[in-house]
Amino acid sequence: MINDFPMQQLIDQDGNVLDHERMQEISIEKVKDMYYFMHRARLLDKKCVNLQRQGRIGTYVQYEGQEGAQVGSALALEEGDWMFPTYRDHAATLTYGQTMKNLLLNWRGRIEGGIAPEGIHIFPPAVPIASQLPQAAGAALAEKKKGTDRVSLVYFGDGATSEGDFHEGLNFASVFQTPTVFFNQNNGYAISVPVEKQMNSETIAQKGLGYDMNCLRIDGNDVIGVYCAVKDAVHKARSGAGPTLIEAVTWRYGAHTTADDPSKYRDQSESEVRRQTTDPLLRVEKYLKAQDAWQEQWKQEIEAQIESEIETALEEMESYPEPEMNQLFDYVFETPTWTIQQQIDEHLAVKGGKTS
Amino acid sequence: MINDFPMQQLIDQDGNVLDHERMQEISIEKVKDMYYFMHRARLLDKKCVNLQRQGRIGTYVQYEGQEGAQVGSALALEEGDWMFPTYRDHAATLTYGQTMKNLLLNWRGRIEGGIAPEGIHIFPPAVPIASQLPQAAGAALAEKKKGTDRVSLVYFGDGATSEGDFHEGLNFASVFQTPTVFFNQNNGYAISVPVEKQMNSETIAQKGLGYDMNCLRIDGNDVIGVYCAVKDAVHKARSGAGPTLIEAVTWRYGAHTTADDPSKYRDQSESEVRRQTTDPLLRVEKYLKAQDAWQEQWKQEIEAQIESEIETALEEMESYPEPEMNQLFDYVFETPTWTIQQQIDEHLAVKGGKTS
Amino acid sequence: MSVAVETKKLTMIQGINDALSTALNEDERTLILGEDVGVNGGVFRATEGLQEKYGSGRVIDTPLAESGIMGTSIGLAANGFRPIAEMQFLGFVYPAFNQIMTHATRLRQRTLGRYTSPLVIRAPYGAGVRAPEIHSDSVEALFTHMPGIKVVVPSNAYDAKGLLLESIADPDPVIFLEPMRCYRSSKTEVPEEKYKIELGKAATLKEGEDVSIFTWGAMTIETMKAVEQLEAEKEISCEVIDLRTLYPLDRDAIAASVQKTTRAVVVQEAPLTGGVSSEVLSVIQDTSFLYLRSPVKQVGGLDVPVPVYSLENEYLPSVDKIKYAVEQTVSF
Amino acid sequence: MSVAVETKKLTMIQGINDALSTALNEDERTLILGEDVGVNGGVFRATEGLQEKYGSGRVIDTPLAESGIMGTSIGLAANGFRPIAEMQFLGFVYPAFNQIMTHATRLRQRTLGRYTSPLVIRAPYGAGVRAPEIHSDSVEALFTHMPGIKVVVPSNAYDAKGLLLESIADPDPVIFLEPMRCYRSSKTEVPEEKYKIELGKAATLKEGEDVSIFTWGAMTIETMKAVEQLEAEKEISCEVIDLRTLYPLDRDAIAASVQKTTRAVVVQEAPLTGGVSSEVLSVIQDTSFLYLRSPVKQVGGLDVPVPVYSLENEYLPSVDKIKYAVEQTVSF
Ligand SMILES: Cc1ncc(C[n+]2csc(CCOP(=O)(O)OP(=O)(O)O)c2C)c(N)n1
Ligand SMILES: Cc1ncc(C[n+]2csc(CCOP(=O)(O)OP(=O)(O)O)c2C)c(N)n1
Ligand SMILES: [Mg+2]
Ligand SMILES: [Mg+2]
Repeated sequence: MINDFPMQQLIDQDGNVLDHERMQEISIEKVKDMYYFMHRARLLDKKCVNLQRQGRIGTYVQYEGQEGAQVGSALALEEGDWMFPTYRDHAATLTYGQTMKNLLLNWRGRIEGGIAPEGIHIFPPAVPIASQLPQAAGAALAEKKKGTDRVSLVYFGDGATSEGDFHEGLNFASVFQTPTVFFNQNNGYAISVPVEKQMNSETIAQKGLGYDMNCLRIDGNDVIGVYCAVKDAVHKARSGAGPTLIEAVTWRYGAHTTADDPSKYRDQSESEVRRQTTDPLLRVEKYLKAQDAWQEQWKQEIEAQIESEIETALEEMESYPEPEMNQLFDYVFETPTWTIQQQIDEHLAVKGGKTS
Repeated sequence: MINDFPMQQLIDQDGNVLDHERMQEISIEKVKDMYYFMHRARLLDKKCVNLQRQGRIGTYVQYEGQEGAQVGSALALEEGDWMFPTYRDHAATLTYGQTMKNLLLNWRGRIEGGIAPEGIHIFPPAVPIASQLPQAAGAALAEKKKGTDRVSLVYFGDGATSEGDFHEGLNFASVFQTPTVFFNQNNGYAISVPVEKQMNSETIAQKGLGYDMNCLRIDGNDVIGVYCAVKDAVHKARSGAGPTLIEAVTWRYGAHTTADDPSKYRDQSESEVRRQTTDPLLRVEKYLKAQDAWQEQWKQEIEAQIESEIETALEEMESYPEPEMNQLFDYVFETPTWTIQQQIDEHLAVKGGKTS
Repeated sequence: MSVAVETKKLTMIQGINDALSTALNEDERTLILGEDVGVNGGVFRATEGLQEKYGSGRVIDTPLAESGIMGTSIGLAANGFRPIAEMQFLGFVYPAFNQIMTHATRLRQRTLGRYTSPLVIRAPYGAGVRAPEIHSDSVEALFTHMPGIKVVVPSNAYDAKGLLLESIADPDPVIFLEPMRCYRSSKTEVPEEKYKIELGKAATLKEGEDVSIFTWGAMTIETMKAVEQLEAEKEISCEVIDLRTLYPLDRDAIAASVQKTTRAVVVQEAPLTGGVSSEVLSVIQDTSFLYLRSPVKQVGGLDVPVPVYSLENEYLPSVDKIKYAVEQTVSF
Repeated sequence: MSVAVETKKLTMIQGINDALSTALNEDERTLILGEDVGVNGGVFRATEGLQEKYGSGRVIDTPLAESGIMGTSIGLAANGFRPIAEMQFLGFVYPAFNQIMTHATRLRQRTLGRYTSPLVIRAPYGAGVRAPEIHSDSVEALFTHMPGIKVVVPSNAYDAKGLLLESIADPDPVIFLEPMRCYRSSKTEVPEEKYKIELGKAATLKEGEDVSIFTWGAMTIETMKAVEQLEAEKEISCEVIDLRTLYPLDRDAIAASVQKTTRAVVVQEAPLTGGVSSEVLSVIQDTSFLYLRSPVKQVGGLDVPVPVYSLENEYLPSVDKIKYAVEQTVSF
């Protein structure tokens, strides 16, 4: 089966172009954009790990290593499309328009952290694994019913493929031919469980066969390849050719979250090797160098710019006003029920020191 | 995809042998046994439909048309194996050792109806669709852990393939390589919903590909073919080669249940045509005739015997004592909690007319 | 001034069908999704004729997967539609529990109002119609304890139409539970035109002096029978209140009635422990402690799985049990 | 006669690990199934070292699918094993709801005892540890209303070990809820040897005269703090009872305490409406109506989805709220 689903690449890990024809579509500027977004995401990620260590944010979920998959796919969306991320997909949401400030607030346990700027359709990151898949089918079905050509793109991990909602989401999308791209990041692990224990199949892509769904397997660390594959899937979706399942093979370098100790279940030296070999940023750097389009100075410029962006966001986050109590009450229902109103009153009575 | 999963037959609908080699294994006696079990199940089914009309049993679930699939598969099991049926699989459970009396009691809303004779492992028929699949994986895993070569065989319909539990059951079985046969009866409909609206795929068998599981598609009305296919799958399971998914293509002639009106959603004349063409009993009759092994007298003999068996069972059912109240209370926990004990007391106080 | 309102006598299932048709007709965003809701018109005929009238794009037969139905409905609701998702029986809502509990009910809060899930979950429920196993669960309490969803239970056609139209108009999730025993047990006059009944308001089925009986759904039938006998045989004057909405409860109506009669009985069909009846007791305790002359008696189903149908009458609260409880309460 | 019992000071999570190891060691039929329970030893280290000791055939890393875990466990339990299924957090039990509600809890009744499901569901639960969304739900009430399963909540290492061993030995399903805040909040002396604590028995944390406070799990921490202050500042003598088992409740202990103190407060972490606290009220009403001098006050979480962590302290019942409720009750 694995032979039916070879890991497609446009650019190999040494930066060589494997599909010259397709690369015609991709300007150097576009590639530099991709690099920029990946670098931006990575610097933010590194910063967050530090912030967590310093106790300035809570438990944090790293994505370092997965920037190729997330940025490449996010860039294939257009305005008005819908994104359904998980807790690990901040490189994707950041690229699609979520603000750094909000991402940081997310790790401070703030509701604002899950809300994108007005007009950008990003669902709050799904925590119950795979639950976002049928929702993405529903949001796309809505677009189809409205007669637009907007699509939804939904992220999920290798572990998520085991949940019933993975299956139900794919089935609904295929039955209703919704314009949905199911974008799987196979990073090899669901917390400590390697993909070999998660499933008996060698690929995730082949799971699309059960639904007669377009399905393919790509190198998730080849940002250009990811971009093109998702672009194709999005195009299919827009033009009414239904959903696609994409398995993007990738790797997280770090722990599952800052609360996790990966040395319990794997040899972290593999991550070190991968940093030198399959890294998505390194690959673009090599490609650009091969094209004579790499300027160290440019890199330093964008780095400086990103770092100042991060600093600004950090300041905004740290000076952000404390949450208002009413966030708890005012958004359960459009109008609070008496039960809630009574609880507010009592809450305030106690807070106000009025104890009888 | 459908070409990868041709509908396998041993005997075609005219009774011609398509696989002579395989048929060597199958004695005429064995075929007559199959006919006997199918006929027995069918006569009981017809009787039940009448009993329901007469109000002597409650809502009833027909299986007429599916006897080939159910009997062929049930006969492939051996003592000590586990069967996980649905509400529609009474031809299978009857064949595997459930009593007619209990089946009738089942339709009188009696708990006894879901319990097989001591020593025969049949789970009570599953009503929540697909919920029995992970359980069948679990029971088989238990056998594997005990080091026996016993297997589990689980029944489910085409509609059931849409549930998350279908997916989770297959995934667990494939990951743990449990000795389980997933036996799907694709009868074309889930109540009113045709299989074309249930899924986007042309076959159910192909859904096994996502788990790298043995999978095949067979003519469910070819009882000999079903028997051989399930026998093979059971053999694989016993010898440690893991689970198999079998799609048996069949048809229910009647309504979904006696509470259903199929003319709402399909042209019932199709069932009439099928009775003359693809019927599982007719096919065996034709085969036996072609082998010069059909005796009308034999048929009449078994019919008489079955009818008297049904009459006896019916009498047993109708003279069966009314349910004891304690069935409600005594089997929630091994020892009733005080909450239940208090409710028993109050219940008896009220019943006893002691109103204060 | 009097306005002539056209009415027709409808069973509850007809009232529901009428409400659904009204909603589909009036607002293009209304959709119906579920198993067998289309061509078949639903296993109880709740959606009969609706697909024919409004098309298969709006009355949608889905695959057999409750989590898929709910998840898809949430996506549709967040993106501009007003889905009405049918669970074929309430006993089959469990596979959808995760979608309801972690998404439908939380989307407004998780996005401070950016996205909402204005959807209705409809489900036939309860025992007493000799249905197969698992078809007869009454688990309304699972939802009254779930923040972010309202729980509505009509007991007759008039209420069903008005409450369902209000539920569909509600900007937040509502679970609308339809007691199967009430589907065809009686007919009531139902206005042909559109009307709504506010959620959270109980209805007084009968006024009385000695004891308040709070109930809802199919138990209104048993309760009214018991009351008739109690009044005739024992001269106990009973007030009967159909709560209609279980979250939020009608606190004021409960308090007013108990404070008038000074005694209360709650009748629910669900297993006694942890049911909505305990919550009614809470409201009484909170609002009317000093008025109570005797402990509030709860009559409920047994703390056992709802059995197959040969035993369901033993399981269900009987007229006798209700009478027994009322007598105990009055003579305490 | 006195017997020297070897004890060690353990955190609750260590007590749980000890109980699991004891059970695996003692009975070959005991299995552990769950996400990350094997190599990783569980995200809270509850199963630390167990796979190494008992092998990957008995401490089993499963695919990420709660319904699959439960369904497989039911099949294993019916066929001779004693599975202990871990839900990584209680907020992720919802996908398994159908298997628990329609199968695990009903198998004995559906087969009149032929098949049973002697299994334990373990799950960390509750807010207050700054966990991500959905990780902090406390939905014990969903299970106390579910016939056929016992609900156990320890608050310290000693209870955890004894109750867990009893739960594993129980011939029926038990859901064993582990308040995350108690995992490492204190250490208690725990006998090294095996012992069991009967289910359905509450523990008196502190005797008192003026008011009984019933609580469980992490709320024992808040309650004890409140009580300390109340006794010091207001001279209110409080009796504190840790219910430990929520189904079945310890009716006798509840009644005895209320009848002694004549007043009661119930403190729960879950959203107030429809919680277990209303059920405690029911028991009090039923057993002790004439003893009560004031209405039973319930202190609970708000009727809102458990929020992300920046708001969780506002959500959770605070020491001040408990004090307020006790004072109101005493001064009624
Ligand atoms: C329904 C559910 N069960 C369990 C969890 C706990 N959990 C959080 S992340 C995770 C692993 C997810 O693995 P994968 O899908 O591969 O995504 P990744 O974390 O690798 O991005 C688990 C088990 C959860 N969030 N939701
Ligand atoms: C979880 C669940 N949802 C809905 C139902 C109601 N229901 C009973 S049978 C049925 C159709 C099943 O179709 P299929 O799986 O094809 O089996 P068949 O009845 O054709 O044998 C439905 C929807 C149910 N029993 N369980
Ligand atoms: Mg992963
Ligand atoms: Mg079918």
